Amino acid sequence: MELLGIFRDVESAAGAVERLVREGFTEAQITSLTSSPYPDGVLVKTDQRSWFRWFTLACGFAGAGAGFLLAAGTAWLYPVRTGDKPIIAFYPTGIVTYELTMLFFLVGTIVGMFLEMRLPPRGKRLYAPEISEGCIGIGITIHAGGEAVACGEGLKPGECVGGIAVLPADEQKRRAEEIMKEAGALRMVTEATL
Amino acid sequence: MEKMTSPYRWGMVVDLDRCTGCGACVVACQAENNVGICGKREIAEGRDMHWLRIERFWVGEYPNVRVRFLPVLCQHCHDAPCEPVCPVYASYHNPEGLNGQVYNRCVGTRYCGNNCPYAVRVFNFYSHEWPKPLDNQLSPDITVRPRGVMEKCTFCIQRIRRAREDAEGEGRKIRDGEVQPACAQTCPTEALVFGNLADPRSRAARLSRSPRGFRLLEHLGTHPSITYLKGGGREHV
Amino acid sequence: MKRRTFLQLGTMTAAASWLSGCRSANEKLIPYLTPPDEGVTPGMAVYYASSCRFCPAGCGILVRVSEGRAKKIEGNPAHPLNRGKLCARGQAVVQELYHPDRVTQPLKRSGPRGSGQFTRISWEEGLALLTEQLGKLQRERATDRLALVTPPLRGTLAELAAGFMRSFGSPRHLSYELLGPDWLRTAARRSFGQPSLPYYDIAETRYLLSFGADFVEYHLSPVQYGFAFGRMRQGRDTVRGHFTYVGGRMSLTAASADRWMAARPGSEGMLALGIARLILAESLFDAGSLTANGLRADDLLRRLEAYDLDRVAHLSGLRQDVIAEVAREFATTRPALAMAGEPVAFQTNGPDAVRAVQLLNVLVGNLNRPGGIYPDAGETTGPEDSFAELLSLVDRMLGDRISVVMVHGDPVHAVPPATGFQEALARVPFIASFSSLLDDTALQADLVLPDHAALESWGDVIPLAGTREPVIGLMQPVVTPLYDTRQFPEVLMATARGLGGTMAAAFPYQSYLEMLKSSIKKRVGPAGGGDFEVVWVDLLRQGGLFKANNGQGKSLRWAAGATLPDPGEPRFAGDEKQFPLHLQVYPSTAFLDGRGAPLPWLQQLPDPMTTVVWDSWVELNPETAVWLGISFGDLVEVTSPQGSLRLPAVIYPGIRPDTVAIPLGQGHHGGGRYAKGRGANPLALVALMGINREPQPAWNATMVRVTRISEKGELVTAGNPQGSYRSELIEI
Amino acid sequence: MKLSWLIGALAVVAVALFVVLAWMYILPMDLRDRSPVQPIAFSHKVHAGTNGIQCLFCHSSASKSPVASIPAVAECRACHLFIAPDAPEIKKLMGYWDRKEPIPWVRVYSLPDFVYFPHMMHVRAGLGCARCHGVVATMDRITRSVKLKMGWCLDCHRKHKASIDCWTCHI
Amino acid sequence: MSEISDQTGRTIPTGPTSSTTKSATQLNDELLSSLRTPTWKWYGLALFLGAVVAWGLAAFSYQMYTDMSVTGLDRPVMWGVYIVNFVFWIGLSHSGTMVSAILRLCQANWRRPILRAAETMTVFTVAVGGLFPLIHLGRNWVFFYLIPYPNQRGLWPNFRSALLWDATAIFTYIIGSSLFLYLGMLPDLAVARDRASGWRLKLYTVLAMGWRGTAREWVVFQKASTLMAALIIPVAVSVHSIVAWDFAVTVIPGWHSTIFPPYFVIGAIHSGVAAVITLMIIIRKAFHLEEYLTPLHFDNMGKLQLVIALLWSYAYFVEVQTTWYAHEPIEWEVYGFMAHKYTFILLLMLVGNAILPIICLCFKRLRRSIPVMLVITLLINVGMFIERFLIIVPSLSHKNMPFVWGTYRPTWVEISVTAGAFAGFALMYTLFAKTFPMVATTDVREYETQKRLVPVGRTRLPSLAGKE
Repeated sequence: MELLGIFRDVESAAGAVERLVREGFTEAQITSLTSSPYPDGVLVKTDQRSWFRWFTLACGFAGAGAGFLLAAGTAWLYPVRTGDKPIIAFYPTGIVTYELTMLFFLVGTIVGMFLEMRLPPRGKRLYAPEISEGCIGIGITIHAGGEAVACGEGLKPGECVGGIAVLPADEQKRRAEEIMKEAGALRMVTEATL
Repeated sequence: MEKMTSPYRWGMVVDLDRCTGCGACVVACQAENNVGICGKREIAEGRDMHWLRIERFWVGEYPNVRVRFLPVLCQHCHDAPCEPVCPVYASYHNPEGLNGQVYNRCVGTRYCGNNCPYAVRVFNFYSHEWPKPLDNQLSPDITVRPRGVMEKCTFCIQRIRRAREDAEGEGRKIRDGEVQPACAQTCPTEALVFGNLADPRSRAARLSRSPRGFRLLEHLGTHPSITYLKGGGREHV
Repeated sequence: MKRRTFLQLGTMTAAASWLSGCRSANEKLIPYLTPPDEGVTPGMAVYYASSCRFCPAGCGILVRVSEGRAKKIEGNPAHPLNRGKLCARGQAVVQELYHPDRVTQPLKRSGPRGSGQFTRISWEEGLALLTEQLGKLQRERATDRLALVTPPLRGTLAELAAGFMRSFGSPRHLSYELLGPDWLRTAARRSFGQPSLPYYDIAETRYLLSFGADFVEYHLSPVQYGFAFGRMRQGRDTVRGHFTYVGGRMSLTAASADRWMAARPGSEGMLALGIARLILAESLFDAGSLTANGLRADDLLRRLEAYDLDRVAHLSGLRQDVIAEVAREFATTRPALAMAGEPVAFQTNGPDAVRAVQLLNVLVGNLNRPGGIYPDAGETTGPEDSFAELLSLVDRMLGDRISVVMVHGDPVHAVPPATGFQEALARVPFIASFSSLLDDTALQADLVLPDHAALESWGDVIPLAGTREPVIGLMQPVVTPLYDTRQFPEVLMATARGLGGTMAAAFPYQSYLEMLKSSIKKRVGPAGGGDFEVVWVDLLRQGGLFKANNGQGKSLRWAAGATLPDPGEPRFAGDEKQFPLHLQVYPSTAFLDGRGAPLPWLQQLPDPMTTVVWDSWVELNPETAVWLGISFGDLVEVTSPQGSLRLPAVIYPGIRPDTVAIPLGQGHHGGGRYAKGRGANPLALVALMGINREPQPAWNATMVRVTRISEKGELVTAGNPQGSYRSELIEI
Repeated sequence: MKLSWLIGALAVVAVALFVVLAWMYILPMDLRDRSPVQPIAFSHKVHAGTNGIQCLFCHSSASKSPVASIPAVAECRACHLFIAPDAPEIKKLMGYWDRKEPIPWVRVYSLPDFVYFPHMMHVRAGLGCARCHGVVATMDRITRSVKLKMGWCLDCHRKHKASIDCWTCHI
Repeated sequence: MSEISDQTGRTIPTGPTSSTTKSATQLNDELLSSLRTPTWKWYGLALFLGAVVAWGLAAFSYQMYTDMSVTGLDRPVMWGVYIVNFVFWIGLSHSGTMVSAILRLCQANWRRPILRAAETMTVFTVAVGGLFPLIHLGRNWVFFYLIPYPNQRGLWPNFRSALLWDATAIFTYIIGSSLFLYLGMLPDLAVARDRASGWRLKLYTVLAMGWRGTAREWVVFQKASTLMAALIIPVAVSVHSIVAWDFAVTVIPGWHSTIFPPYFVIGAIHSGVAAVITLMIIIRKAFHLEEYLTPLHFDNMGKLQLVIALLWSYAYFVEVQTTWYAHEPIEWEVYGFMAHKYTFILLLMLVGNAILPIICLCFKRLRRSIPVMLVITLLINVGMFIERFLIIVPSLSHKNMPFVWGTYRPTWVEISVTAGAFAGFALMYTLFAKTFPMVATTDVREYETQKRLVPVGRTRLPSLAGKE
């Protein structure tokens, strides 16, 4: 279950986040929807680590292989008899390998980025067009109620559930809505539109 | 040339002391190889199709003026600048040391033509026509090149091929002098000598070792298959 | 959708790859109706031996024929003259066969002369027209009103033509060719007592001194002499023959020389005598030779006193030390050989200048020696003064004493208008031409009876010169005739039959082939033995009759009582003030006197010296050009007392500043699409010399002036004019 | 909804790409009739199959010339003067002979003119005719059984260690 | 107008424009103004450009239908205006992406309004440039021989050829720069999506890929942007190095030169930066972005241009003086021929590329004058076109064999195709500008947010300093 509050400005949105956290929602449950980026911590704190660059690197290796195969492999598999001259050319293979490595790096970056962002999404999600006009959306993911409070050392923020999680989901939602309204939310979005 | 995979390495010797510049080779080449007939306009535009040309240079001033003739045809370089630049292998090196050109593969980038320091590659800017019945003269052994491809001297590969077929049929190698390109065949002064350079006893190989020998634009490191023998002219008997 | 439509609509890519590959889908495969001859394998070329009759040299050729089409002409290695080599012109002859503008059947003129309007007629009609004209002359008992104009003929064709004219009763057979070696024969007769042409053993000589003998381009037997020249240069292990060329213009031959002596036009003979005098004075001569030729050194020296170095240097415009050096080199290098050629001969002092050069050969003793000069073993017969015959024919034509002219060849283009030939020909009521192209002469003709192309013809070709053994080359048709044409001799025979009576009786042969065979049979003699048919096939296969050396009997010797050559100072047409420049007219390397102009390969062949293509030009020394304000490619007007021409200028460093030169060969009004309207014919400028005295074919004795017209010469050269001076960039 | 659009579009692109690639793979196209109707219903099945006439008997220059050659009309006639002279197709043949016309056979196997294919070298190498021409002895009307594509030639040349120098076949 | 320095030492203006902050909607309105319904002027322009493109296409079709003889090419000069165009366009493409990437990496804030214009330019100039090698083929219809793909011929292209390196590099570059453009545009597409309707909505919805702007998305996005920027720079350098290798790896006097790759790259950036400035001026005018593209931007770009002009002059000097010093006959012949035959355009090039920009761009007043900048940048590109011409044509005209020297003069066909290319680029640009946000809205707004000043002690500091 998700909930999205729309705020006019950063200050009120940040206030809402603060209150939500105080209420017992974890940072991992809260996200901000903005049309221009804010440094981490201005609104919410998120996990700054990302893995897509490993994916990029893997793609780069694949690209190097592809480039080498394209330049050297085809020449070797489909040789043109070139009068006692070497079939595979050294420098050109390097150049083609380089270019294809870069190509795969670039494509890998974009693909990896989208994979990590999980875009495009599989279903519809909460959104409000005002966000593009400078409004700030504060989204909160509400877990099914009754789960144990567990936010220990060995857990990643995503796995950690705040103290409020023991309450039933509806109750969580009500409270969150209330907090956001208090903080100055213009409206609440509960229906997935995007 | 690390290892020889062919018993032949074709080459030519051009004796500039014998060459009189008469032009017989030029016509022989054109006749043998279906080279297009270029009108005045085409040549005025610099689109002459001759595969073999005789360059004429004036040296000195009247009355001590001299003329140098230099027959220039494809040098069949062993490190040919035209070969690596062709993106489609239309220009390639043949196991017999020839610099090949495959017309139907050519896409017409003209890169080889630019990179040939000898400017012996000619491009079919026009689709050449042979008004009937002049087309009867076209040799069936060679493709009539379409427009948009590069063409050049092949050392009359069709003759070499036929000689090889004959020799293979008889289970022997091609004999020295058995095959000659049209230009060497017709040269009245025998200034052009063609032969197998891999056979050190062939006439061409012997002549190519002459102390008079030099290669055209040798400093470029193209290692041509054609050896020029210095022309006389200034020295006396 | 039909398949075919689909093919037409095919994508661009596919369509284009078809274009470059095969043009249509499922083309037809046409087999023979009957199996081809023995020895002919489909898909494999066959070589037929024949002979080239394009120029008088008469080389042996092999024609590659594939699927019934002549593909390429190569030299016949078995032929003693050219040994498998061939010149540019000879190889282009295949284009004469396949020329797109050939006359495909007899034509009758339907418009005014020169308009090119003709009606196609059948051979029956054509022959009937000719026979009717000739019959009329016979009936009117005016058989001498028939004239036959041909180039000099040799062999069976000469017999046939002579027989035809003799039996018809007309002595007016003119065998004229602009470049005919009449004067060489004349000179030989005056010096050696026999009119034979010389055979120069260039291959074995060590010092070659050529006075305008352009043996690389056209002189006597270019392929044979070219071959010999190669031998002379690099064919021997230790000796490299030296070559000095004397002439006002650096010809293609001169370009191969080690030394070029730009002697003033007309002074060559005097220069030769100057050299002779120096050799005599310094006792460098071959005493044995002088004795053998009945000459005495002191006597000679005394009589050549006038040609002292000072005067000769002044006359020729050369430096004394150079002349002396050449003289000493020539005399001290044995064997040494002196030759004389057309630019020397076509002067008012031509024959004597040629004799002066031959005297040099006598002095250094190289008559009948290896590396020297021999009498040619070929036929000695030939016109010695065809020019006089030409002028007399012109006279008769102008006097309306000629009613029918039969012309083979293209004299309208190749005879200088100064002789009045063209004008006179126009007065002749009936002209029959045998040209296979509508050349300048055929355009004037009333009737065109097209000859076969050379590769469709039978014939024998006797080389003009250049052998020590008599040689008869044979021509055989290598392809079936393309069109409804007939060979010239066949037409003559058919006409004779048509005229009946004694004429028909003069030719008892069914065909020219039969006559040719009987004539060859006579020449083979009993030596051939056995069945002549077998011998004949052998001869055809070989390319001709190449006899073993039996020309040893003949030799050259200074004739007793022969006068000493006395060239005297040359005379020139045109006032020197008004016309300050000498005009030299020379046969183009590609076209000769113009017969090569219809062939596109030759048009496209860059002139070796100027690299000009598809055009004619005038050559000017750079100095002269600066003086006249002319630059490369400008359109200039060349004016002589005879006329004027406009053509582009070529700056030519290898010509005397007081001389300009124009190549022959272009300026056709007809001759097919490739020759028509291209360039200019310099013969229009040439003046006739010696009108009051004995007229002379002194084609190089005209003076001209040159003026600049505009910069639009539309000159096209294969080589870059600036780059042609930059040989240092390629280090040659 | 938009995801399905995306997937649909991608699928279309993929299919188009595949078609284009497949088309490009086989370029240049050969759309000539594989089994054209001939002017005379000559049956190789009868001649080569039933009667067992050797290929080289009729296509005699295949062993000595680049082209295999088709027998001249006179050669066909020579046999058929005695064999089945009354059959309607033979009558047609005789008709050609009487009119002195060659028979306009339709080409089945043809290579573009930039390809040089010497029959004699292949016959000399002991390659059976059927290798390229199919089992002609079973065909009434000749059908082209192979595509005559460059890759196909190259494969065979590689397999048999024949020259794969470009100039072996092209010029 | 006062200025203060931010943390990274760059100056940021604190003029009147920045003190009053606009609302996001206002910003969006202004920055996305290009997406509004076109006016008749726009249609007129598009129609005109379309007509020129059609004319160019017609000229090309004519060339394909007849043969290459309709060009001015001949035996020694086998490459002409088409290849000049190729090098020119690929060169232009450089600054777009590269300038944008470098500035992004340096976090130069003034980059923000011009990013999109520059990146778009890259994509379209590469697209146009990449066409020229195909246009110039003698047999365009067998272009597929150049593509490495499995085929029935059993034959692959020759990777020894610099043209194949070109092909791979350009392919990489066009894909890379398109992705780079797309990546930068992703948040803007979301903004556009939220304000669009009809077909635009559908288009932007698909292209925005469901972007919502969550904090996590922004984190990944910014990392990806940085990584892309870092990766695209070596590609850009390699592309023009390879274009230079087309010439440098040959044996042609005047081409065979080791300085070529850096020289080409510098030249490319030179023309590219100039083109970016030209485009900035045009966009500024066309979309009324005077507030976002301030003289400051031109000042900064002018400084960049000045540095590159100096670099270019240095590279040119190095190239000429080494040739002059060695005085190799044929090389010197080529120079002599060029200076003699093409004196006027050579001088024009030197003035346009070096003298004029170096002199003018030293002065702040001139750098900030938009008409002056327009003239200078246009002249630079004229100069760079000439420079490419003077590299390609004279070298080929006077190659090693003096006997076959020649000349070259483009024909109407080549000129038409060139005109078509320019119009094609402009047309694509125009269409793109009407379809996609032409100014990096998000980036500008991010900066607007960052530069909001808050009072600290006696001064005012940006509310949000740049990250890191």
